[in-house]
Amino acid sequence: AEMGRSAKPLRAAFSNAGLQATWCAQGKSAAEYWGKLFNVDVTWFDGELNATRQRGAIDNMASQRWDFVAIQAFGIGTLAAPVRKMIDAGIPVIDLDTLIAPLDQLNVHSFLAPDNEFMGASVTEALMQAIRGEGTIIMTQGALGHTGAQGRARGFESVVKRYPKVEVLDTTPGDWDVTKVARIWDTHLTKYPKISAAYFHNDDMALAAYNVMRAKGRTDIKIGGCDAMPPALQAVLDGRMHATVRNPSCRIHGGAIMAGVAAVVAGEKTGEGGIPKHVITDGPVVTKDNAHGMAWMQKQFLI
Amino acid sequence: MSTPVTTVMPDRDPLWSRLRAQLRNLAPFATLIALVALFSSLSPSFATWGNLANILQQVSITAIIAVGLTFVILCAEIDLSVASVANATGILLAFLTVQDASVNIANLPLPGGLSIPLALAGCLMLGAVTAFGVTRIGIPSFIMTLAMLQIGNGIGALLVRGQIAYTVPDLVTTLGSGSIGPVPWIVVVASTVLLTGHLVLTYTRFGRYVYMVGGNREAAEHSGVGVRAIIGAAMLISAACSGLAGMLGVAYFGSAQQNQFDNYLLDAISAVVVGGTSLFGGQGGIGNTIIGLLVLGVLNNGLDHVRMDSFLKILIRGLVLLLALVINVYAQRLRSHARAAG
Amino acid sequence: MSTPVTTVMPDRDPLWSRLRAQLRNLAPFATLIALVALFSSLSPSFATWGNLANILQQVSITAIIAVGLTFVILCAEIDLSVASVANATGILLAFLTVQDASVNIANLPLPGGLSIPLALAGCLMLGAVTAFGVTRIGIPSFIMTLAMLQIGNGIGALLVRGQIAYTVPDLVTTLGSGSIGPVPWIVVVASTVLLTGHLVLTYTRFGRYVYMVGGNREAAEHSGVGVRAIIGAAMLISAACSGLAGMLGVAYFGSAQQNQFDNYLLDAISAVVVGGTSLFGGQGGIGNTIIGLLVLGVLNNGLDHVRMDSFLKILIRGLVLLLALVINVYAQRLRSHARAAG
Amino acid sequence: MQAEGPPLLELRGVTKRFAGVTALSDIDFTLRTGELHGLVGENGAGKSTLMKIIAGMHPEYEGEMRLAGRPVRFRSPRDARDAGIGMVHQELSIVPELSVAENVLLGAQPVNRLGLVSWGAMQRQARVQLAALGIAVDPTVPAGSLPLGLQQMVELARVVLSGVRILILDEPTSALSPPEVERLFALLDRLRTSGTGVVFISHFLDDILRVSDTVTVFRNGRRIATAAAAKTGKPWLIEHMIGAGHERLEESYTAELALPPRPAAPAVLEACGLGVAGLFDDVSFRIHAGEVLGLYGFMGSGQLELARALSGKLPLERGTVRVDGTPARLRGGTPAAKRAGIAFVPESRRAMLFAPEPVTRNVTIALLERIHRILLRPAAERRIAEAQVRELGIRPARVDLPVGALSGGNQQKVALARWLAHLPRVLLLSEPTRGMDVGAKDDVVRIVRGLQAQGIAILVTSSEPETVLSLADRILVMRRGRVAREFADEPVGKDRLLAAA
Ligand SMILES: Nc1ncnc2c1ncn2[C@@H]1O[C@H](COP(=O)(O)OP(=O)(O)OP(=O)(O)O)[C@@H](O)[C@H]1O
Ligand SMILES: Nc1ncnc2c1ncn2[C@@H]1O[C@H](COP(=O)(O)OP(=O)(O)OP(=O)(O)O)[C@@H](O)[C@H]1O
Ligand SMILES: [Mg+2]
Ligand SMILES: [Mg+2]
Repeated sequence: AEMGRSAKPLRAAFSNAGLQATWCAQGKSAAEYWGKLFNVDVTWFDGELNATRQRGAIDNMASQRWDFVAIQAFGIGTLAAPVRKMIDAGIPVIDLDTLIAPLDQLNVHSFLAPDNEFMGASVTEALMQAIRGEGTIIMTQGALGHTGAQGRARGFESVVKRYPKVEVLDTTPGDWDVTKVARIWDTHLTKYPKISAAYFHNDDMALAAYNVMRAKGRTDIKIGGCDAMPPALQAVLDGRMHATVRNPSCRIHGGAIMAGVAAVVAGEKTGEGGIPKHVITDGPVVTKDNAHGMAWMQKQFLI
Repeated sequence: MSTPVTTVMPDRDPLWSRLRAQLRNLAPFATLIALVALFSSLSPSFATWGNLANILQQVSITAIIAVGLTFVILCAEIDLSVASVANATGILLAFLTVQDASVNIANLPLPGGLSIPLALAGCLMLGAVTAFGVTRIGIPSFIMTLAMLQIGNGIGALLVRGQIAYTVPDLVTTLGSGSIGPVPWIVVVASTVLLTGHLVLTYTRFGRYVYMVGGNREAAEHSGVGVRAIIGAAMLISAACSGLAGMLGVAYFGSAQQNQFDNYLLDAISAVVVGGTSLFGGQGGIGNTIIGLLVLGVLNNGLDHVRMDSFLKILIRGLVLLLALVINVYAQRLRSHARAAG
Repeated sequence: MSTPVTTVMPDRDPLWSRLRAQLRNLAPFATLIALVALFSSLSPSFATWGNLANILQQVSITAIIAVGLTFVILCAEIDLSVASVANATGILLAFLTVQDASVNIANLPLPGGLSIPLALAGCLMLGAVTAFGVTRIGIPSFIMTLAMLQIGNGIGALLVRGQIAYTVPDLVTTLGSGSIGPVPWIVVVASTVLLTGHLVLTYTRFGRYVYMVGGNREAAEHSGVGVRAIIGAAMLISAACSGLAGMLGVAYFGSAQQNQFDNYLLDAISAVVVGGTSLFGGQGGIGNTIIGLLVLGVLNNGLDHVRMDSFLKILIRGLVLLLALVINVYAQRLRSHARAAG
Repeated sequence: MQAEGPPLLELRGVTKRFAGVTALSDIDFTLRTGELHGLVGENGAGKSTLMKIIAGMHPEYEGEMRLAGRPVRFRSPRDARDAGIGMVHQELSIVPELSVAENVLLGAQPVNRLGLVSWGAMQRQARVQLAALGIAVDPTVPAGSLPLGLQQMVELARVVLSGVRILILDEPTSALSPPEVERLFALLDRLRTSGTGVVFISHFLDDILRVSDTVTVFRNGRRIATAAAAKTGKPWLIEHMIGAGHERLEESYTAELALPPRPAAPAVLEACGLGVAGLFDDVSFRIHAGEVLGLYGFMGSGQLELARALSGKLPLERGTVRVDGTPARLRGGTPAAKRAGIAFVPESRRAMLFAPEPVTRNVTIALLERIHRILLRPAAERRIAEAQVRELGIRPARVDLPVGALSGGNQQKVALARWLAHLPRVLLLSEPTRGMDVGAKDDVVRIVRGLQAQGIAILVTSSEPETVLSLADRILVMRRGRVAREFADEPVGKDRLLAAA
């Protein structure tokens, strides 16, 4: 369908898991940036990394009129009722990053999300190359209930399986909590004299663990992360991290603006002939080679 | 014995002195009115029927938890485990219900609605442990329920194992997320619980004992009131209310998962104390809790209707809470002055 | 004067009765020994020097917060805002420091170490608000600090705006994450704070006043102790300790972000009460807090060393906490029996 | 004794109002150097309030205060202490968790050159101060572990020997044993010679007359009279305290009275071999219908704990209790005791009343289940409360007033009313007249006589001989947790009781 700036100003409501998370905060900036270009006025409903608060916010969102809506759920399934109400009212709802509810249960306009399994696999693969397929590795998972974490863990395992000389030492979850990660890594470093590589389900945890490693003089561990936010790019550039993979916040949030404008202005349909029900928005693995370019693209809210 | 030289006199000015005596209750009410007026003037979408329904629905779960907590706080105890018990009960209910094939939990589905009484029994058991610890072992409720908070979280985690369960028995689904006409069932349930709590506290012997135990534990004991039984019962009521809230909450949110209810702890405590029930026991009641619930409900909801820096909202919520507390304290002081002068 | 006729006989067996009198302190100590024995037998990597350093380092931040909290709890008050104040202070410090270009915060970098005194002033200001609310307005500390918890979170959110800041002044970086020889600086700082806290509580008039205020507020008042000043000072000390912990924590974890310190509230309270300091004030001290810190530190760390279902760990931690509390209560009861019989 | 020293403290026109209640109006009061000034008055007359003003606890008042000629106005207790004024309060103020030494030096812990608390000096100093009062206790034990009487002595040691120029003692002797009182008086005598001005408040008029140089009488917040103690006497004091109607009261203060012969009534309460480790042991007695048994002993002799144990508050370790021949299972606490027909009125008002609640609720709390098993019946409650208020002459006669707003004597009556509306089989009265003025004491005597006539068994425990003597038909004396002697059907006086204790 034809795309472009909307002639009349559109009102859109956005909500993501919680602005405490850098990834979400960057998404907000991207949505607002692209919204301005496309003449969309974005109203934000913060999920506060809290299922109840986000539900309250989405209830309030659903009691108002919007041209379109984009939501990343903090707790899967918790937002289904008010989202259904908006869909029934004919508002295009774009689902970001995490399922609001299983796709067959909720008729969202489109689901824009990266493939977590792919992200987990590709970074793990990069780590395997770095240690030449031999040695020991630790995975520090996100919260076990998080679908993203579950996907990344699956990707990790699918790759590790192919390297028989690599031993997985530990997969204790860090729950996205940097204080817990620091504690777990204290123990890992004491318990395991030789760790070749470590894969973290996000960069924040990776950087927190790096701090512990540096304090204990164990900077030889190859670190892989996920998200590729600017501080992680910096870490990749100066060698603290080996690799990370871009979870393209700007692409997802900016994409939601474009999908919404197309739906409202050009009447783009959902599914066949229009926007696919499920759009995979993967980003690349980031190493020293492409980190600079990645940083530039993020500054332009492109990825 | 001496001859009766005195006669029993009625109050001199019943209306005015009654009003003054109600100051403690009026202050939160005034806060509520002020907030409603403020948000109505700031946003056209706030003062609508649809949004009123929203607010009521949003405070329903907190309300059910807060009823139990009101009993506990009136006894001059505290229950920090309410949210955790709610969470564990909701998860237990889902654990005992047949789940969709996509859900990957080694659960124990039971036929029919059998999971409902079992989940309730589960939360009552947690309540009984708390009651035992507080009244028999003599652990202060603050730390006993702190431990129970972690135990509740542990049970929830162990059952749901990081997964999300979606299905609960139909009855619970209806009560948690259905409506009768325009009125959500959950609002009906919450109102019923609030009303029952009020009736019990105001019109039953047990309710009177709750106030007396909170007002002066030693005096209650010396009057032959079974203080430990009353406190234990309050703890059980609190667990039952939390359990009910947890079950309905799972239906309301459409899912059962770990840590889902975490912020209900602060919300419920805030509702009770903002409403003017004293943390030192013996003063307040469900009426106060209702006002407190509405103050917080309006505040949370209203801030979403106002265009405002998302990061500023958290601070503003804290400041309004503080303001409500300050007003409460001053109103109470005025009231006790009024009483001393009366 | 006449010869003394009212004589309380000195204890018959001083050693044994002294031991019994120390039961309250011995119980948490026994719990600690039991935990150490348990984990040592379960994992070879637990009882190593390296891991001892880990444990000490891991409890350091909690320890600094717990020192301030010990003052507050000894006064029979509570401070629920410690973690939030720590978080806000850490964020404020980073906000006032030059950040890396990759960090996208509209901050106000100050030259040199000027941000350190300013951040400290910030947390003291929060403490002053709490102290004012509790001692002047008369809001119970439980709800006053509940409101301050939210205000602290609000300030943190407003400053860091969802970003993560990484840089703090060099001095703080060194103290938070550097080492002198094999000893991490943060352990040195925490030990200094603990020692200072102990000395202040034991050997200064102010410290003794803290015990008096907590033990019998009226008696303290009658003896000319400025009760409100003491409570206010305890609140300020708590805020200062939290602020220090927040600043070092940011250096320790290498980042400043929202909600980073949330766990420290329950951890610090648990450490103080598990150590045997009474929530009703007047009993306990830094010695108890140290034991409490080690019990929790060993528990958290030890569970990491044991290969065990992650979901079960949460429950086990809760159960061990409850067990420690039960032992505490019984030990105390035994002790008061010993006292009554002595 | 003569007190002609220069004025140490002068109060002129002091008035104090509490939100509508005038507690003191236009008080003039002078304390001279080396004078021991006795202060008496009914409950609520304003004695403590005036002393609290002097000790800096009520900074808001009208009128002026001069210390050694210079006008002063204290903003806090600290100001008053700094000016050399010390006060022992009516309510015990000990910090139970802290050591005896620290309690003796509370708020004035000795410090060394570095400004740090010196524990050694503290213990030495505490020992000296305690020895001056004739007590030798280990200064390192927690003060809360001492018997009540010793705790009171610790508090006395703190204030009396802190080197103050003006010493205020507000009913300091109510928890002391007679030898302890004697030692206190001897000490006061020494202080007086060294120039300290002492104000001594007590409801024991004999004590007042014995030790004071000057006495002042308060009534309804006014100073009624001041005179040299030598020129007054007990009748004079009572007359000025009470005003009209004092003649009847004076009669009840006979020195020796004959206990009546034992009535041939059935035993209601039978206690056999009662014991709680460390408190009392091997206590057996019976109380018959319509009989008042007095249980006398010094503070800490175990009689108060015995009453608590009978009420179910303190678990009994040994022995059996029967009410009307049926064993009472006291393990279930106070509710079980209540079911067995035992009612208890403890010694402290704070421990029996719900201060912010109206009189009605305070009266009916113990009989709600008789009105209705589950529901409340406010109208019935009100009727019951009104009947009691009328019966006992509680003033003001309003059942909706918070009980905390009543004067002390009336509060005590409300506490009694609770059990009168629902007569138990056994009534345990612990220190029923402690801290009460002569008029209120007389009311209690008459209420107890009325109950006796209705055939219930009454146990009165007290450490005041007067209380037991004025109420009991038969007296048991306890010493160190055991029954030392029984007085029945024979003449008995204060001195014989004391000798037995
Ligand atoms: N803080 C207060 N607030 C209100 N009223 C008070 C307060 N303190 C005392 N009063 C009132 O002042 C009056 C005088 O009380 P005060 O304690 O001085 O009496 P008292 O002579 O010491 O009596 P007692 O012999 O019972 O100790 C009483 O009516 C009392 O209720
Ligand atoms: N704190 C208070 N608030 C309100 N009213 C009070 C307060 N204290 C005392 N009163 C009232 O002041 C009046 C005088 O009290 P006061 O203590 O002088 O009584 P009283 O005649 O001495 O009684 P009693 O002999 O029983 O002690 C009483 O009506 C009492 O109810
Ligand atoms: Mg009187
Ligand atoms: Mg008095």
